[in-house]
Amino acid sequence: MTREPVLAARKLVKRYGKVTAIDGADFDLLPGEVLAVVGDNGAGKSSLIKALSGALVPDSGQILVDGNPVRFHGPLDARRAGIETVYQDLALAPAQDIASNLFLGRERRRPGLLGRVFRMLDSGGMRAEAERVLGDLGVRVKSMQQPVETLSGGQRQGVAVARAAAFGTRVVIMDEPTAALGVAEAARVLDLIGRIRDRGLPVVLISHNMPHVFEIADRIHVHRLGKRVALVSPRERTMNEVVGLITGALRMGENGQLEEVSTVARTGLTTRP
Amino acid sequence: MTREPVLAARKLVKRYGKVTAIDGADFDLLPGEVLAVVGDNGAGKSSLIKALSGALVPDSGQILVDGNPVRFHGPLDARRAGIETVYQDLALAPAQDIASNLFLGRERRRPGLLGRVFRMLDSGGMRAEAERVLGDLGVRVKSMQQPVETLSGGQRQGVAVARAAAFGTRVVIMDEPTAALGVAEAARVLDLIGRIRDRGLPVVLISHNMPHVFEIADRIHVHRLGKRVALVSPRERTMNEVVGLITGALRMGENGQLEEVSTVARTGLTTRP
Amino acid sequence: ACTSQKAASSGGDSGGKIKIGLVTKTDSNPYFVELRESAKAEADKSGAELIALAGKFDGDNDGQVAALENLVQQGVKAILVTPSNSTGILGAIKQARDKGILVIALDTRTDPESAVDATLATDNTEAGRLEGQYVKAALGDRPPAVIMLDGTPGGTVDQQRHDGFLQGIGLAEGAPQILGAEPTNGDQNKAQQAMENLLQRNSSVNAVYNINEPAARGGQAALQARGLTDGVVVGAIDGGCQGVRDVQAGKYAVTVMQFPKKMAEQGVQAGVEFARTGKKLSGFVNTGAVVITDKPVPGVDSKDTAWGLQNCWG
Amino acid sequence: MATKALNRTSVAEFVLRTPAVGPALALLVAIVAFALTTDTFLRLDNLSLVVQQSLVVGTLALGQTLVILTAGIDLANAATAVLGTLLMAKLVLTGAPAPLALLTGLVVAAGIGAATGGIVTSLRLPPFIVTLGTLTIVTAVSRIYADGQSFPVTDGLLGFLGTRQYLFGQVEVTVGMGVALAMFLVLWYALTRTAWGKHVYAVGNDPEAARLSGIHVRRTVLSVYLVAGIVYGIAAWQALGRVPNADPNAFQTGNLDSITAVVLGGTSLFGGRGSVLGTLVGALIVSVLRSGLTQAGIDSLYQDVATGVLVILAVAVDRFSRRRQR
Amino acid sequence: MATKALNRTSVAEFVLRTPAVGPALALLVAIVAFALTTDTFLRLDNLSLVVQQSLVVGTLALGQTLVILTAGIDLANAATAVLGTLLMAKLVLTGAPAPLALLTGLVVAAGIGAATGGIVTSLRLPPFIVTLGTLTIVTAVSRIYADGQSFPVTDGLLGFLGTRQYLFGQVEVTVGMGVALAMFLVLWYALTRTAWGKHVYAVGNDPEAARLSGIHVRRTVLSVYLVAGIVYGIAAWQALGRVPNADPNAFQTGNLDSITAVVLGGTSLFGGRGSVLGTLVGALIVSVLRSGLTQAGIDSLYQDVATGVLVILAVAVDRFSRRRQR
Ligand SMILES: Nc1ncnc2c1ncn2[C@@H]1O[C@H](COP(=O)(O)OP(=O)(O)OP(=O)(O)O)[C@@H](O)[C@H]1O
Ligand SMILES: Nc1ncnc2c1ncn2[C@@H]1O[C@H](COP(=O)(O)OP(=O)(O)OP(=O)(O)O)[C@@H](O)[C@H]1O
Ligand SMILES: OC[C@H]1O[C@](O)(CO)[C@@H](O)[C@@H]1O
Ligand SMILES: [Mg+2]
Ligand SMILES: [Mg+2]
Repeated sequence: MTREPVLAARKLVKRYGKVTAIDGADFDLLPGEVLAVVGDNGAGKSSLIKALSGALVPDSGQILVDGNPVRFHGPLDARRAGIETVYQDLALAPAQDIASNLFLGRERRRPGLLGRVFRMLDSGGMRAEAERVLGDLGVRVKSMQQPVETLSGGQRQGVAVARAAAFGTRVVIMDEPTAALGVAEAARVLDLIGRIRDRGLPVVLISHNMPHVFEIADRIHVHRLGKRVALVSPRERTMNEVVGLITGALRMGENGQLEEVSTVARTGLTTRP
Repeated sequence: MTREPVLAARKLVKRYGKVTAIDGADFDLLPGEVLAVVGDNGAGKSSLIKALSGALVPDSGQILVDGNPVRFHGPLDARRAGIETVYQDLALAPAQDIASNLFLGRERRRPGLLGRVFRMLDSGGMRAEAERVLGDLGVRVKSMQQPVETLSGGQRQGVAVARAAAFGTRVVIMDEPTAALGVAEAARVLDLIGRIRDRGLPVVLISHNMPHVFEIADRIHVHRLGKRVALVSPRERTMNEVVGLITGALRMGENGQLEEVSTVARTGLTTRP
Repeated sequence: ACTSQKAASSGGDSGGKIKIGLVTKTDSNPYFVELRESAKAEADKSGAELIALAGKFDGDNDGQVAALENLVQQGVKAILVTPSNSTGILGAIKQARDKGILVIALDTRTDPESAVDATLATDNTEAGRLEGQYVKAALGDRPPAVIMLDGTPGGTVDQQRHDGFLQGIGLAEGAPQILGAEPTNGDQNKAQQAMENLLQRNSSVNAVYNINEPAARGGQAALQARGLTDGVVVGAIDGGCQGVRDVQAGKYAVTVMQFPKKMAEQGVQAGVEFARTGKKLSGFVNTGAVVITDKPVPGVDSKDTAWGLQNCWG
Repeated sequence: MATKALNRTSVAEFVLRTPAVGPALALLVAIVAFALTTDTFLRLDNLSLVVQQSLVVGTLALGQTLVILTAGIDLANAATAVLGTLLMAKLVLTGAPAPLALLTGLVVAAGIGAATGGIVTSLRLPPFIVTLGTLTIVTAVSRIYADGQSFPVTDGLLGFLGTRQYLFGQVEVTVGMGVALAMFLVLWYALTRTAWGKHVYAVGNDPEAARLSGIHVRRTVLSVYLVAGIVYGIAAWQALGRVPNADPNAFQTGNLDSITAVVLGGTSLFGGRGSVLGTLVGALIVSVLRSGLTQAGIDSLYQDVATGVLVILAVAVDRFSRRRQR
Repeated sequence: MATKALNRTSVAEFVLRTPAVGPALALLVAIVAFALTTDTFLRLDNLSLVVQQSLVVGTLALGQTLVILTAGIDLANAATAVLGTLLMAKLVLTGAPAPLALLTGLVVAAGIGAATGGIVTSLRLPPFIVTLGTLTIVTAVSRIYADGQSFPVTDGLLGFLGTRQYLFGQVEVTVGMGVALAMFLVLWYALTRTAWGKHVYAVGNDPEAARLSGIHVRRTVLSVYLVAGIVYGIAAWQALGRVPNADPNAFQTGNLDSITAVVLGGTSLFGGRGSVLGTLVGALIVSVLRSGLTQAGIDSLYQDVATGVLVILAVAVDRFSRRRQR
């Protein structure tokens, strides 16, 4: 771990009235890695990545990009820094069509005079491109002009994932990108994450799906009660151990050894194929 | 299969303009069983259960409760028939607190004069009860008076699941109830489904999570392109076979045998524990 | 009522200046602006302070009542009020008078007139009658075909002028010679639109009644657009300088001049007098109505626009 | 779950969560400002007047609050009340017994509310347009019915809400204040302590979620317009207590004025969030501004400029006090 | 995905997806009804008049549409235009060159728009209250500036939009119609063919999603109020073309009238859904109703009753034509 983290955070804090959503959290994302962030419901994972993507301004703490402290005043700042995010709530404009949503905030103009002077959008081009990236993900929809609100839950998630994948230039963050996806579609998203990594971009993946996490992640950041409680390698730990860390049944000792806190919770991971 | 289905549908059709969301679908839920409904994104699963729960009025086809044809004009009709549903979009009122949401539409009144004449709500009682059912599910939140919109994705899903579980009297339908849940919380929901079955109530579970499906389901309804294409037993089929049926790589032959249509798609189910 | 006595005496002369309140129907009509400014000027002259309030729209009795109440609280010695409705605000007026405040009605009578100490106003029925008599005479032998651009339905002044006009021209309410009547709220735009649409229905009009000059201007624009100005006798009421110029320019035949400046000045003087000496103005003071036209007709006394321009307001 | 109990902040928390705190703060600021700049504003009799002046619009605003909570809007509320005053007053003048006249006014107002609600729910039309339609219709009907006249009220029952009483020989109260208070309490109770209230909020907050939760969305909305209609009927009675004269031209800006009170009170025009307590405060803010500015000797034209600025400031105070909460 | 290509329905589909079809249908119904019941309505000169009568409110409604698309509302639009007319007319009367006067009016209107947008976005206050404040302030300023007078316009440039032309010797058109058409086309293009338009819709549809998508929400909203201000300035010019007299009392119901046109045109008051085409149709519906009812010889009070009913019917037609689509 001598490489400089692409994106890091130190002692982030965010309070909502009495609720402390981020409680002195640290975070490190290394170049080219897929970092899984796991944790209980309400652990503060979404809050953490919202802070990292500028969607939320932390009360205190520091965010570093390539080692340099930055202050994001809004999602646009993070986006300008090349950080692209799939939010858990998807952040789509329901009444607008798929292509419009995919290019929302960075629409493409027609070449030449029409675009430069009359600022005319290249609607056809964007539609074709939208069709292509959704096709890559195996998300099939009737028409690019269907309003997003008429899509199924999984189709909507596909649109949000496709958007982040298409535009990230430094970091791609995905908050539970496969939660609503079918088996084949989820597999395609894992493939996609792999391909993004191959392009040299690091990916932050929040997921409750341990098989997915263990299939794709290079490192696992375990979040609990608003802070990072462990940073482990999927090659060195079992799913049950990670689940133990998530639930608090296990604890990371001083020496990097796992210590038992109480009996391991039932994981629900037993399969009967 | 000589038992009368509790809830059934014949040749349901629902069109949205050009899109046919339900395309002549059949459905059967037997007493006391957990029936998993699986299928690709956009296959029409949510549309199907919306029809079964009165949230959507089909263009044609028939719905039967205990063998008797019924027409649901709204969710209230289905609810009155004892059918309780967790919708994929959760159907919570974001600005209202957890207890209010849990009891929305069937608030409890104070006993005695206050309740009968002044129709005063038993707010304390409802709050206590809400705390109890959420506790059972292991969904931990700061206070029952927190508005739902301030909950994390998983916490919100927990509220919706708790609501259906607490009130179903004939059938409980859950559309991807564990999609946003953590490992431990999802396990608790599976437990809960088991307990509902033990109470004698049949459960319809829509899920993309094959391990979950194979852990809990008695039968699996495979939905594809708007209709049921197979009804299989998890004891007789493997996950890969079911995934094949979902993606269309496999097909249910006339004789109940599986036929190959093309190569099996990558499932993403390989684990590296 | 003991508290009220205290109120009137304690808050009254905090600044030493005599305070007089003015409550008009609205702040918008140029006529009420004239009332306000003349009153201000007169108050300045006599070292008094004038607080000018108004309803939000013609008919805002509730707003006028609140204005009266707040003026009483403020400690004014006299209140000049242009009641939107002749009976609407009598309660508030009574309360003010009970506290020893002189209340004078301007422009519009109260009903009964004894509800206020005094009234300074145009005789609006008379003003309407003059407008009607002039139009009738100007038409000569031609049978009247009248369009009426009214003010606010149910308004006191509206009713009085409307009825007066019909008396003057010699028509009964609802007579077939009346081609149409539309409310304009004294708003030029509404008047134009009303006239345009009435003309689409029937363009054989030869006489137009207007509640006031803003209405007349709107109706005139519509007539002009249809090229109908020639044979039509248009009458108005107000006598604002712009109205007189319009008459001079031949845009309409006649306007009946009112004297808001007189009302305001005499009102303020009465208030100051009352504060200094306790002497109350009383009764109805007709501030007069003068027919202004450059085409005089027999049987109707009138002045020409030259006189009008010297005596107009605004 | 990542939470920390900071018990010392819980009182502040409670205060801040009460939805009307922001508006109340704005009201307080205004009162203090006028108390300092004028020597008449803070007198008991003046404060009593301020309350009396807010009664009609405040009552209209209570009904409006219900409608706005369902994400609707009512442009016809003041027109409905005006028709109510005309019916009450004209019937008595034409010889009907006062209780009957009063009842007729209330019933007709309730009927207009029910009809509006019926159209909104059965045809699913936007309330803005429906109530714009009823506004136009009801206003015209009022004028036709009044036939160019206004009707003075001398009857004791019709004017009853204007009856003045002195408490402790000092504080002037009117029966209308008592009625307004009672109405506020009933609505506050119904909105916060009954299932109906929960449904009203839910329907305005997310109608689809409410429907899927098995709430009778239409029935709830219909009931809201009906109750609002009754409230407007009471506003008519309040109006006769204030101005004993039924005038078809009155309260032309009552719809906007009442919406203003509701929004100043912190209720969202998008539905599902707000309170009747806030509305009362909002109605008072408007009266306080008008009275205070007059006490300060400012003409109504300049009062308008000041009121415009102050109204914006009042919501700004509200927003800032709430933002701190987040 | 469960879909079926039913190509024969695609023309019908296209027609139904065009958002202004419902309102257009309502307009058509009204025109046909009046054509059948009166013999003056369908005359070319009358139709031309109907269009002329809708110009000012229609222009105000175009600006209002932009604001409403962002889930805002503008109560001050007509007041802004009125101040514009006063500035233009009074400046010319006091000797300023007409182009300068015109420009001043436009710039001040734009400035008011920008200030409104600035307050809405920087303090995040509800547009209803902010524009209510500006309405009050701007109206008072107009009255103070006009000082009780209205200002006749004789200047050719100021009255230019009222200039009449005859096409084919029959059809009376005015320059104002051309300007309105041009403005509509520009806004239609900007809303549907540029990124700005997409952002306007997104911001109104779901502001949080827009923010997370990296849209400059504030800048977009601000630009909308600015553009709307410019449109109101043009409405002022239109007004002088229609009525060559600047009157501080004009267009007092212009705000509600313009909102009515927008809502009749099918745009949602909750933002994010609607079109300027619908607004044009909505503005025409209002003019057609008023003109047609007058042609039918109905007195104004009964016209109001009929207008109320017909406005509700018009949205009902719209809703039903859209429901069939689902
Ligand atoms: N209101 C609507 N208008 C148009 N199309 C719709 C509408 N609702 C659903 N659809 C379409 O119907 C199809 C079925 O949607 P549905 O939500 O039932 O799928 P699903 O099987 O639940 O998918 P998922 O697993 O992603 O939740 C999709 O193609 C969707 O785009
Ligand atoms: N606006 C808010 N106001 C109050 N509390 C909030 C708010 N947003 C989040 N919280 C609380 O902060 C905590 C962390 O929420 P967060 O969404 O970050 O959790 P998460 O780890 O993403 O959970 P999940 O896996 O369920 O998505 C939760 O207890 C939640 O209730
Ligand atoms: O609308 C009626 C009002 O208009 C005036 O004529 C002024 O223009 C007033 O005298 C009258 O009160
Ligand atoms: Mg989360
Ligand atoms: Mg679904």
